[in-house]
Amino acid sequence: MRRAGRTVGSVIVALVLGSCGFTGDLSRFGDDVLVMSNLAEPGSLDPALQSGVEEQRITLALFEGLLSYDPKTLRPRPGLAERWDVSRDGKTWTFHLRPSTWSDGRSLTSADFVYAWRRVLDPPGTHREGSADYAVASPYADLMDVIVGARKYRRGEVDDFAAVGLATPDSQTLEVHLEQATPWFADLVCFPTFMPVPRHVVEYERERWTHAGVMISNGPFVLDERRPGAFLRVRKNPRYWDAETVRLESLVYLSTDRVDTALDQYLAGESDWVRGFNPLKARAWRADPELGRALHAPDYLGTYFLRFNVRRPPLDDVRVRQALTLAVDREAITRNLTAMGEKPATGIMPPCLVTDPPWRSLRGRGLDHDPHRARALLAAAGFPAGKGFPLLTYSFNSDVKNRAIAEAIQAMWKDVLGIRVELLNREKRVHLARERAGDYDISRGSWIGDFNDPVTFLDFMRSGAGNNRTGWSSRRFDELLDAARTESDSAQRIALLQAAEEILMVDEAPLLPIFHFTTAYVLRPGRFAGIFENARDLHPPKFIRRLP
Amino acid sequence: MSGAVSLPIRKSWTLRVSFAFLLLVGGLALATPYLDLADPDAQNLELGPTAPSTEHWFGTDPLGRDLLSRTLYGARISLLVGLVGTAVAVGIGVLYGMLAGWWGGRADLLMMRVVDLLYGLPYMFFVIVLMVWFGRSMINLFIGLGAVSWLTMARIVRGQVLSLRGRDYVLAARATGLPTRVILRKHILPNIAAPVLVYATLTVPRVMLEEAFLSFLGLGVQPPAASWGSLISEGAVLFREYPWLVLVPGAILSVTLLALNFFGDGLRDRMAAEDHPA
Amino acid sequence: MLTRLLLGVLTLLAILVASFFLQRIAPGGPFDLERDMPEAARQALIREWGLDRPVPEQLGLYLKGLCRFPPDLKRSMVQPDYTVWEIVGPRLQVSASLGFAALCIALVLGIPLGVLAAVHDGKMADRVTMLVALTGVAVPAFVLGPLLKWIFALELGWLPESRWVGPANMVLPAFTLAALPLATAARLVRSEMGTILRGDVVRTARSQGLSERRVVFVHALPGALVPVIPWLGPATASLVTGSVVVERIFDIPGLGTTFIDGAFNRDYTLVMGTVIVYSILLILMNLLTDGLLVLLDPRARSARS
Amino acid sequence: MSRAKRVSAPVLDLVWDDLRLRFPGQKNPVLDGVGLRLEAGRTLGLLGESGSGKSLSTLAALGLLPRSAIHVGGTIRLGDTDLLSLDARARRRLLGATLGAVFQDPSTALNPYLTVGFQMSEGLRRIDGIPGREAREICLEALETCRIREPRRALRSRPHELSGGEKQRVLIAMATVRHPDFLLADEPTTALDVATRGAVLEVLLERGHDLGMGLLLVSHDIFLLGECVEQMAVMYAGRIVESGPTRRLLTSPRHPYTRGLLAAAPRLEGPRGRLPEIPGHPPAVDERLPGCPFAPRCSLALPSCAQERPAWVSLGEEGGFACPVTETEG
Repeated sequence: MRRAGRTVGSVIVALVLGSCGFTGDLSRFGDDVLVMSNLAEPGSLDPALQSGVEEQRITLALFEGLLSYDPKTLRPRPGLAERWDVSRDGKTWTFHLRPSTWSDGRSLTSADFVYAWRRVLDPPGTHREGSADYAVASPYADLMDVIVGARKYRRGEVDDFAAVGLATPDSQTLEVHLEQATPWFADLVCFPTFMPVPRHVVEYERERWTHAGVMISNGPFVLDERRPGAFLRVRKNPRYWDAETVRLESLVYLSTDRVDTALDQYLAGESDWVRGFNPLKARAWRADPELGRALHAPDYLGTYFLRFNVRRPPLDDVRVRQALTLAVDREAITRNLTAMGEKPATGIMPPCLVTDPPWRSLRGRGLDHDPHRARALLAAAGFPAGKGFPLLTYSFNSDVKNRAIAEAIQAMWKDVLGIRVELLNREKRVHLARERAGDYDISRGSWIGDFNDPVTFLDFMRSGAGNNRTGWSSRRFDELLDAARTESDSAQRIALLQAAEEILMVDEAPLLPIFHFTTAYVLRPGRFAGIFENARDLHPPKFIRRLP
Repeated sequence: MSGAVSLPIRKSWTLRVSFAFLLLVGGLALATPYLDLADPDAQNLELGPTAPSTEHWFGTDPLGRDLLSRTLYGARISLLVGLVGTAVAVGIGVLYGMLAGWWGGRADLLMMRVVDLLYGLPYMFFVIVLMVWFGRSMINLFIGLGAVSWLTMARIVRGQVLSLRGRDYVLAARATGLPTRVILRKHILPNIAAPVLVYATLTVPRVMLEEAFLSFLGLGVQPPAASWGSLISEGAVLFREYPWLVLVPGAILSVTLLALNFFGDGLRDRMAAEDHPA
Repeated sequence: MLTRLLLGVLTLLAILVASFFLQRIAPGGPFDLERDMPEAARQALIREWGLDRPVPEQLGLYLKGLCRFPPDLKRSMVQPDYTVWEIVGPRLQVSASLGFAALCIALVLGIPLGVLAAVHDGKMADRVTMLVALTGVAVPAFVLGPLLKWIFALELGWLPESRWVGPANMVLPAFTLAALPLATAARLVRSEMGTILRGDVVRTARSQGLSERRVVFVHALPGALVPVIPWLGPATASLVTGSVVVERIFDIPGLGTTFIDGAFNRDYTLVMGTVIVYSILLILMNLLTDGLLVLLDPRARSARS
Repeated sequence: MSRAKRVSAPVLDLVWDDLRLRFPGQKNPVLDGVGLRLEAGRTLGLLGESGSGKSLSTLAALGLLPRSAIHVGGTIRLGDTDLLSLDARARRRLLGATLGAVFQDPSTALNPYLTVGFQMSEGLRRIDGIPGREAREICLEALETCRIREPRRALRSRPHELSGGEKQRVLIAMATVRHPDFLLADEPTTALDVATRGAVLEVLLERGHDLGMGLLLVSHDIFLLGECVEQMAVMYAGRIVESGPTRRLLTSPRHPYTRGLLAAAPRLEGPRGRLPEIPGHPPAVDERLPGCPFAPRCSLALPSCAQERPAWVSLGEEGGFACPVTETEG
């Protein structure tokens, strides 16, 4: 009787606990597990739909493209393509696939790539003969614009996919025709947007195809479990072509989106790797030897800047923009405020960008901190000592760092130029929508390189480009970029691009560069190998192993 | 919620102590601009965060700003939000409650049913939505917080009016044909002033708490201005590293809320005692 | 009861319409990104979601979807891998269990605290008890939460720091969340209990020679609980709001953060889904407490019959 | 079983001796020397206006005074036991078993959340340890003797399902279900409809008589008491001003206050018309004079009345009174 009662009791307890929605213990794959605070809930696991780094981190585990990143240098190395040829004019790339399979055993062919790329390019909402069963609105579809005919096709100006420069001579070969020689194309095909998707699952399961238990992928890991808002877990894919290189049994991505909570989780031993840091804590962490060793901050391929809305006076006056730029002591900001080893910026190009020949920084010859010149320029523009300068607003999206920087710059402008600006703390989507609509005076922005080439840091400021948002345009700037596009000599090309940067960041100054990013992260020292500091914060999980 | 319950405070010393404390806080808040304090927004990036010391009594934040000065200036904003938010709540609540009580009957039934229903809604969500979608201006803050705090006030006023309506002098005033507006203003309003005032003192801490709550979600006042709530929420994430950043303003906010609650409850108990002498 | 139900449905509808219009008036949309997506894709998404149509028409379509069985809450706009229900469902489980645990703590501790205070009316025990209870009113959750976490998780290491792995993860957040309703419950019970203990019912019971414990718990307590019941509805509402803070501090995959993040991300469908779930929950809770009151309070029952 | 034991025990009188009580914040005592004797098996009426202290005197015997009340002096004795010095436990043992009580307002005295049966049988079950079924029978019997119609239904019902008169009869049954030696009834009919008062009073007296209880009936109505009780005591401003056999008090009252009450009360027989009222009203506790508290309203008062506390004039079997003026009359 008593035993029966106890049984009933434990059943009830089990039922109650079962309905609480607990996630359960995450590490059920032994010791070779890496728990990472990913700091965001992934939007979609569909490679075509990705737009954020947190998704890319997961995609690098689940999928592999034609080429893949070297964990140290991030140079493209063979992925699904065991080798590739580039034609002499640099316009035709031929990828030779190795035999490989999806995680369900079905073999993966060049047709899978054509399907995946077509899915990215198909204008969403239209259904064309022979097109993918359902089209997606890929936020990075424009990366494919380098392929012949891709831009016209995705904009719906051409209906025939045959016009797009893709060919599959056989099931193991993919031929890509580019508009121009594009040296960074090898880099591009490592990007999620270019990764293959399993047509047999995608078309059958449609939007559900990324759910755990349904999803089929081709990377070193496969999706094991997914709890929105809590975590995502992948486990080793035994069918991966290079499975023996893969050492981790499983990877857990915690969705914890508040960096401070994630840091607490690290301190409590609940996570080993936090993909971010709160710079306000830097002093305290650095003061602690153990924590200081865990804190990394390599340079990152990105720049933090302010946009000036040049449609609005007095910001239409280049002298005002230059004065505002010159007045900001960017060293003080990076030294004391961001404090994670960021480099103060004079140009848009981050110093960690590798070019051949090396990029000549604008530092020392651009609009560096210079209060005297700033005051002189402002006076020349008709506002001596800031007199008569209208009250401008400085909008930024709510974030501790943005806020601290805004407050610092506000104070600097007041001290140096005697002008007042009003801070407008807006929630992210509002901030972005207003910025897009040109409804701002001064607005915080940033640009992260899509690939390792200077073009990515200049193209977005072309006249009328969607990400320009300042209303600024310069024929000369556009022409220089166009010239660089067709220039095949590397040194010449870099010279043209440097001239463009000078126009953008010195002569015209529609952007006020503050600093070049670093990516701060916290990694438990001495526990993992195969994680290297690099400029894009990309760490292919394939090469990570746990130290004994 | 706190409106319906009472505290064990019948001795008036708690009333006096809390009143003195509130007076002190209010006085300091008013006098802040005239005190010889560090500029609350003046950054000292080299200095960074320092623990409380003789130079900075409350310490400094990661931007090297003096926390004492920021706390005092924060008091101005927190109290302002609390008072104006309460004023909005009182305005809506008194009007609504008075009309419901005066009209009585079906209108009253309907209006009170509406209040009942609104009671059960996660009202703060609407404030959040308001602040997220329409910008976090002070005006929105006042309106939002006031709009969610009027329900209990309306109930109390309605009850009072309902009982006053039958009093002789009100009946007499009605008999002389005075317009409703005048009766409400001259005869009803002065008589409900006391309970309204008491409940208002209990609303202030709630509004302040709600503002702090919004600040925690990043929806409070605009930088560089800081309320206690935003100071606490900034400090809360730095708890391990720089504990004074949350402990100091947290303690001050808590004690002030406690004092306001004590004060309001004390007032109510005293009033109840006057209503029903033992 | 039927009119109450009808009123509940009407309220739900009003909330739906209001939230729908509010979020469409608000600036910013789900497809505004830091790095613009191609204009063609953007336009296509806007068309696909019908965001280019007049708002009333959008509302009509949405309501039509709701009338289906099972109701169609649509797909999340920002997390397109999932339907709204697939996101909200598991999170509702988490939030509901957390809220329920907090409510239990609030009642299980708050009621005895209130009783204790009332029994020792005016004495030290009363004051101490009520001061403890009052901290719940005066110490906001976002101060209490980190404090508890710091003490019990990081310093003492007794409890997990955050996340929602198992029952142990429930303890700190539930107590943090319970602080405010606990204080309120204690104050409600104390006040009502005080009145009852001075009243006739207790005098009769005492004149029977019953033990003080029996007088307090059998004769006084049921009456003292009466004001607690109608408070349960608003209390649930406050738990719901309070849980946003607690979910953030303890990194719990609950409904509150879903709502806030949804609002921030302009995930229209997700916000609507969350609003619907919350509203239904609260309306049900209010109906339930009404029913409970009628069931428990013989006076209310006789007033009705 | 236990009841049988108690019946055989010697029954003692309940005596209030010079009981004085004070409340904090008041300088004068609210009870200022109350002396009463409730003899076993007899009936005593306690007469007084509201605020005179008659309820407090009753509650003091039951140990149910407000917590703030301060015992200044005097005793309430049951035999040799001083009830006021008993600890809570010992006093509780007396309640219900030796002392029963019925209060004024039956509408609030019963617990609305519990069934009548539960409340009635609680003492039997919890204290006397009588099994539920048997306790129920005892309750049924008590309800029957208290003339409750359908006693079985009454046991099952909750208080709000009963009428006011029924409630008070239930309370009488409840107070006497454990056959106490004394029943203290504080204005048991005041809150009832005039129509039911008589019946309830009848039940009360009958029940008291049947069980051989000493009955203290507290009332402000001199004629009601006059019809029911053997002995009567008149209270004014915290003091007993006159006591004695009912007949004596009604026919030859000695204290001017008693006389005033008699004159002011409406009679069924006799001439209708405006009744002579006692002018003024009873003083608040702190307005009481050091001498006779009735002096300001007394037509016979001498200047010294206000200052000197009147001595108790004993009339032996005929009771006594406290008035120096009328002392000389007889």
